[in-house]
Amino acid sequence: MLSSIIWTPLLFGLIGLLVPKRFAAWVAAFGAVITLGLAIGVLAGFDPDGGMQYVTDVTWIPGLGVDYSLGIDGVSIFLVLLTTVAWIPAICFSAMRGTERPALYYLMLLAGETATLGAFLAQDLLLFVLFFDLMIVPFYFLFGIWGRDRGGENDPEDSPGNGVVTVQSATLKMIVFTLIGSLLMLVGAIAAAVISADGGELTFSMQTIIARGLPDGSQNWIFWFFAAAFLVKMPAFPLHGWMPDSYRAAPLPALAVFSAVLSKVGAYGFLRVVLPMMPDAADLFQTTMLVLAVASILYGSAMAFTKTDLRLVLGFSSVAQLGFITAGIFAFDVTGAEGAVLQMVNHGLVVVPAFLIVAMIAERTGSTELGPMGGLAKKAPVFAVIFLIVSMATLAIPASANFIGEFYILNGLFQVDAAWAIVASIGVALAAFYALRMYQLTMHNPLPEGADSREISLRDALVLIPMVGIIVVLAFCPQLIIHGSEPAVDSAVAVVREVAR
Amino acid sequence: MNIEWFLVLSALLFTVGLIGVIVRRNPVVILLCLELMLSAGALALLAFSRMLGNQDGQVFVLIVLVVAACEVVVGLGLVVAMYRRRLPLDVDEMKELKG
Amino acid sequence: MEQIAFFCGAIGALGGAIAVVALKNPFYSVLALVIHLVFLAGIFLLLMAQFLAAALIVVYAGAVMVLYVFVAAYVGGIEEPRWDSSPELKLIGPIAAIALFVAISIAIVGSGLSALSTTGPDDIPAGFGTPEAVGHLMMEDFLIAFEAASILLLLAAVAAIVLAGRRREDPNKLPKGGESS
Amino acid sequence: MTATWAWLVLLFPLLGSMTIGLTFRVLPERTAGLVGIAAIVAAFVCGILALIGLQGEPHESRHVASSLWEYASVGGFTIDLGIYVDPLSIFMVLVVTGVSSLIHIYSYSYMKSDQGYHRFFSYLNFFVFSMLVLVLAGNFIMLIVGWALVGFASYALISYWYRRNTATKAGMKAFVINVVGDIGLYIAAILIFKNLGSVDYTAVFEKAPEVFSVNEWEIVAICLCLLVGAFAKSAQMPFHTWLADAMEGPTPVSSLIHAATMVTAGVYLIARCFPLFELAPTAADIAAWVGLATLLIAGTIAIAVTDLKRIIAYSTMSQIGYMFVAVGIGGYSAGMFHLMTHAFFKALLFMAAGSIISAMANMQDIDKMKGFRKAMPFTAAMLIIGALALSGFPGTSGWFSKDEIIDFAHFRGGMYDWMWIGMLIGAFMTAIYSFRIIFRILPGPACKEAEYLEQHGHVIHGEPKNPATGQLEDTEVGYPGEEHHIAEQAGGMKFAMGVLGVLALIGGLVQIPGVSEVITHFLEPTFEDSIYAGMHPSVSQAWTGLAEGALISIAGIATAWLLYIKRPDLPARFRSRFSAVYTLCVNKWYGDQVIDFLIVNPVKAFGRFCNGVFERGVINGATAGVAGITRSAGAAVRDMQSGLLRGYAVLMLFGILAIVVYFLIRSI
Repeated sequence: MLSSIIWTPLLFGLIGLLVPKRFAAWVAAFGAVITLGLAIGVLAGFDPDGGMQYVTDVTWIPGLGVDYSLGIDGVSIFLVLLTTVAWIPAICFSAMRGTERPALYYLMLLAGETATLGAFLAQDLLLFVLFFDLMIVPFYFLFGIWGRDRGGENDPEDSPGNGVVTVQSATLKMIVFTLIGSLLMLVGAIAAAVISADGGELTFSMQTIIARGLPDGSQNWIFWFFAAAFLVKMPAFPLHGWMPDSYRAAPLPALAVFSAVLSKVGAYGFLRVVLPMMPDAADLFQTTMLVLAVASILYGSAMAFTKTDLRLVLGFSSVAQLGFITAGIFAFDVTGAEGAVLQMVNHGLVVVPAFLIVAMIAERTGSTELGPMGGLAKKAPVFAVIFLIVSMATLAIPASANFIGEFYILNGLFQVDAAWAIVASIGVALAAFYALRMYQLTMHNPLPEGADSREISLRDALVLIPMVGIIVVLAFCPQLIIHGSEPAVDSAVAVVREVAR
Repeated sequence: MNIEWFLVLSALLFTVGLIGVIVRRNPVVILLCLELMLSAGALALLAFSRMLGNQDGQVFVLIVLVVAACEVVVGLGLVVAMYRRRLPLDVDEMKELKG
Repeated sequence: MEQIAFFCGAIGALGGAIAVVALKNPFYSVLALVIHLVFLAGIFLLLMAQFLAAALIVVYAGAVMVLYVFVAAYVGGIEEPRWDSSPELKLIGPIAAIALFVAISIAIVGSGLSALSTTGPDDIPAGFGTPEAVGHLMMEDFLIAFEAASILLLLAAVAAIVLAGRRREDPNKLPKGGESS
Repeated sequence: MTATWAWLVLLFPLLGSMTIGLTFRVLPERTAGLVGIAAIVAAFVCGILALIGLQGEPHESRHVASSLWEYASVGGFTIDLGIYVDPLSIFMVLVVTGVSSLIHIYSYSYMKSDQGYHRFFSYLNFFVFSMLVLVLAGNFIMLIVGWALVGFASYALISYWYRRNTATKAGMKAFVINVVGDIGLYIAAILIFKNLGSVDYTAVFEKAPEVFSVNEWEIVAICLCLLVGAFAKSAQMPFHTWLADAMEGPTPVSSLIHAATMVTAGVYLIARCFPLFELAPTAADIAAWVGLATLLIAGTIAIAVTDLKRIIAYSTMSQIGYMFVAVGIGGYSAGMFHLMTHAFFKALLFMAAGSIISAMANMQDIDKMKGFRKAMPFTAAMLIIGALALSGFPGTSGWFSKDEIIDFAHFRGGMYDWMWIGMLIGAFMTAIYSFRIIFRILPGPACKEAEYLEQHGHVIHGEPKNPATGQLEDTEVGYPGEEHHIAEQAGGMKFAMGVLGVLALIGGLVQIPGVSEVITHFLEPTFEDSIYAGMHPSVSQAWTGLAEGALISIAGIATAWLLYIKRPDLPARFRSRFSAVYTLCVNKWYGDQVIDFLIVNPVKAFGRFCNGVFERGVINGATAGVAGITRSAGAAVRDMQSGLLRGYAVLMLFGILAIVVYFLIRSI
């Protein structure tokens, strides 16, 4: 069952190579919908208190103790759902506009989905590392082939102060950063397996490694090897150096899923691998991680309200939000961690429509620069309202599920020390400022010359409205997610709490 | 007769061939020097074979000869092809493989 | 007696080798290699490898060298150009090669291989190195290697034909280097 | 049953907002307005039904908690989607829905020619819904939800004319300051949960006295955090700067949000959380002192500025200050009473001001207004009633309510006597600035707009200008354009003003000391556990207080008459004599500048530092460093890949040499 979820997207991507070009997009969309259907099927049979479910365990490389081992629990199921949901609008959005070399484009998108789902479902450490690394490959091509050079004198769509970014340099930075992180993580994974085996039978099964435990001293360095990979992927301050260039150069639909889902794999990794496997180290480095998280919140927010490119505003707001998520996880409090999980899903759900809206705004004003924008709301009230809802969810206005997530995170932080919560809550106020600024500078204020304020088309609305609908439904009932994930989150955090005590 | 002498001779021949490969630029001569190095290797193999009283080494040498023959055939084919295309017969001029 | 034979063979083989490297004209180099091979075959005999000595003479000095001669004659005795793209190699290469020789020699003569410094067993079985014995080995123990070698030869032959074979001349398809010389 | 009615109170405005919002393409404009009005009136009716239900209960069980479903629950931190109905919340519901109904009716006419009619009513209904969530919330999280939604709705309404840069800026300011207040509530809720294990009102108020001793630092911290929220929402110092800017919104918005409902939320919060504040008297005192400071400072500003709506806005701040003092010192029913009467007369004042502003073609400067008495007799009458009530003229509603607060402070005695004196000074100023409006606008020779109205029967055509900057407006998004011919002819406006006028006049009669203490009795079940429950001045003391208030009020009105009618040269002379004080007041005590200096500029500087220095220098430097190392390593390797065959041979040779040497060394 889980295997079919993982491989269905890739399968449809390959089918897309065979059919005529004009159908490739719809084959891809169909594949994404089927995947979502499968994920919902899993959800239907899911028992929140059942621990790891739908377990698949096939020996893969017997000599190394590597298994093709999959499983789903309360944390991963919602991230899987997020993934399968997020890909549909991205694909549909691209399908309605057409791309160059469509078959390859959708193959890459769907391969990205396969790898991401694999990372969420893998229960074998090496398999996890493998999928984690594989994720970046299709996005490297997506950014590299369908991305665009930005800045410079020949680019009227960019303000001169932003500097020049070529696709090559952007993707190179991304790859170098991610690969350094990934390689460290690979080393960490091998070390974890070897050290935990302690001369016995080598295995990469996460559960076995957790059960065997790692000695204190080893935990400390293995922790950082994993943390490096996850923090780069998020990206967290100060390892976000690759992010601005990539975000500026990337094609927006691909960027939407990249920012919405791939960043969550890092946070998920903390919850799935780092906390249970290295509880002592996690406890030891709690303060360090919280400092990084809070720095991400403040720095990301500050950058988000300074930047004038919508892509970067959203990019840095993600840095801040991921800071919240990290902080929630490293509060080692069940409310904090649950808030983090809720926030992962919420943030993903918000970012996808946000980036697609940015793409639509760019179609109307010709760029993603905030400077020459404004006044779009007049002829596009529906569009404005959709954007308003998304912006409000981004800034986690109370009554949105994002608020519950953020609130629980703050509560978790407060249990560590009030100071953390108070400093982190500055980020809430800053979020109000940058999210509203983003909305206002695009939709309100006078309409500039040459901008084409027109209502969202019906097809685009059909892409966005389901996403907005999910946001609204979750706003009324965040308990849907909390109920399903609480036991799993609790068990992940309990390990560390046990150690801390 | 001590086996060391054969081995030292083999090393000497190998060195001479190696120097030839590095110093000369005519592909034909380089191929010749490669032959030298191979024969030096063959000599060493035979010496060990003799020392251990085991004929396996001789079979190895035979295979080495076959491989050398193949290499000669392909190498000379290349030389002829270069000549046909009026390329200079100088390995330094063949730098298309540059990184 | 054996020593005298060895030294004669060694001096001949070494002289041939040096001549191969030193002679400017490739044609002469080929001839020098033939001389080298003949002396080498003699040394092979000393090591009780009669079959291989014969094969060396017949296949190598006979067949392969003829190929060399033909090619050398075909392409002509070209003098190497004066201009050297990396003269430093002329210095570094030999020095490094000699260093390698010294290292290997130390390994052979010094303590590294002292356990091996022996003349070998005296009770060599009769027929050591004869075609019969080698043939048996090849057909029994090393059959796969033998077949692989034969396939390799076949491939090499095909490759040589493809490489050197005359094809339709298409001046436009000449690589750039062809025009630049 | 009470709970069901209360839920319906919430449901109708939400439904109204959704209906208008979703059907804006098909619904005719007037119908949208009617739907909006109907929704609020229905909510008001449900509120009354809930009230009847509640009054049917015995005295001690007049509180109902009801929950729809579990909103979120993690690790024992359970949040219900719940409401809490008791006399206090029903009181607020009635004030909010009642005044809102009238404002909706007013807007129905006032916004007639506006392009965004649907949007306006959708927002307005949503605002009322949010406010009702706030007052009906059954736990602190729902309170935060309502709190923040009110902030959001306020933002939407302030920047309703969104092509005005000033309006969008003002909206942003209001929203961000409100969010800061929200954060105060977040922290408070977290602290409450940490100490009491629940965020439900009932549980919290029951447990708080057991857990906390009086003035324990944690309960003080909780109350201070609550106060941050209250100050931000109620525009008290130092969070007051957004309120005046919020006048960028259409006048009904100013009337609804910035007079009758939203800004009173802070008062309601303190009254609602009185069990906590009574455990933390320090915090309650801080609330009262801040209220006092605000009421004095806002009074001085209101005397100095000339923008009609801003004068009323500052008077709102000042009156909210009174309420803060009231609930801070334990006079809950007095505070709530003043909240109600203030809602009446302040909404009335804003409506009358809106009427005049539309007659002035959107000019708001009172220096340019004159002689509207004849041109707009009805509006003039309403304005006078509002001003009388505001200044506490004997017999009006404001007289009873304000003086009850002032009197209560005097009754508490001790340091509260200082508050008493301060509030008396404030009352004097209130009378001056209220009648400053009247005396500047109504009497005298008519200005050209008033004259035009008098002669032609409809208001003058004006260029649509931004009153703040004087720039021409982009009328496309609904800035009231040339056809904006309302003023006092419109029936809806007249009706709303008339009702409010009556209420402002006679609303005080429900609470005459010794005669009809309706409010006190009605709210008794809520506040019966209060330590101040039995404390109130005797009837004679109360009447003494009322007499003092009447004197002060009349003195203030007389002073205003002296300054603006009898000796109109006096204000200018005062201005030049005390130019420093005048500059301070007219610049609003430099509140904006101080906040800019202390908070906004440092944050912006931080942003610039991050963007300009840190990101560019450190992050990009490090990134470039990583890329540079990679690239130079690549370049080094590339140089080896010379394509030179013999070079490769030498490299191989070195490799072999290295291996041989390695083994040689190892063998030694």
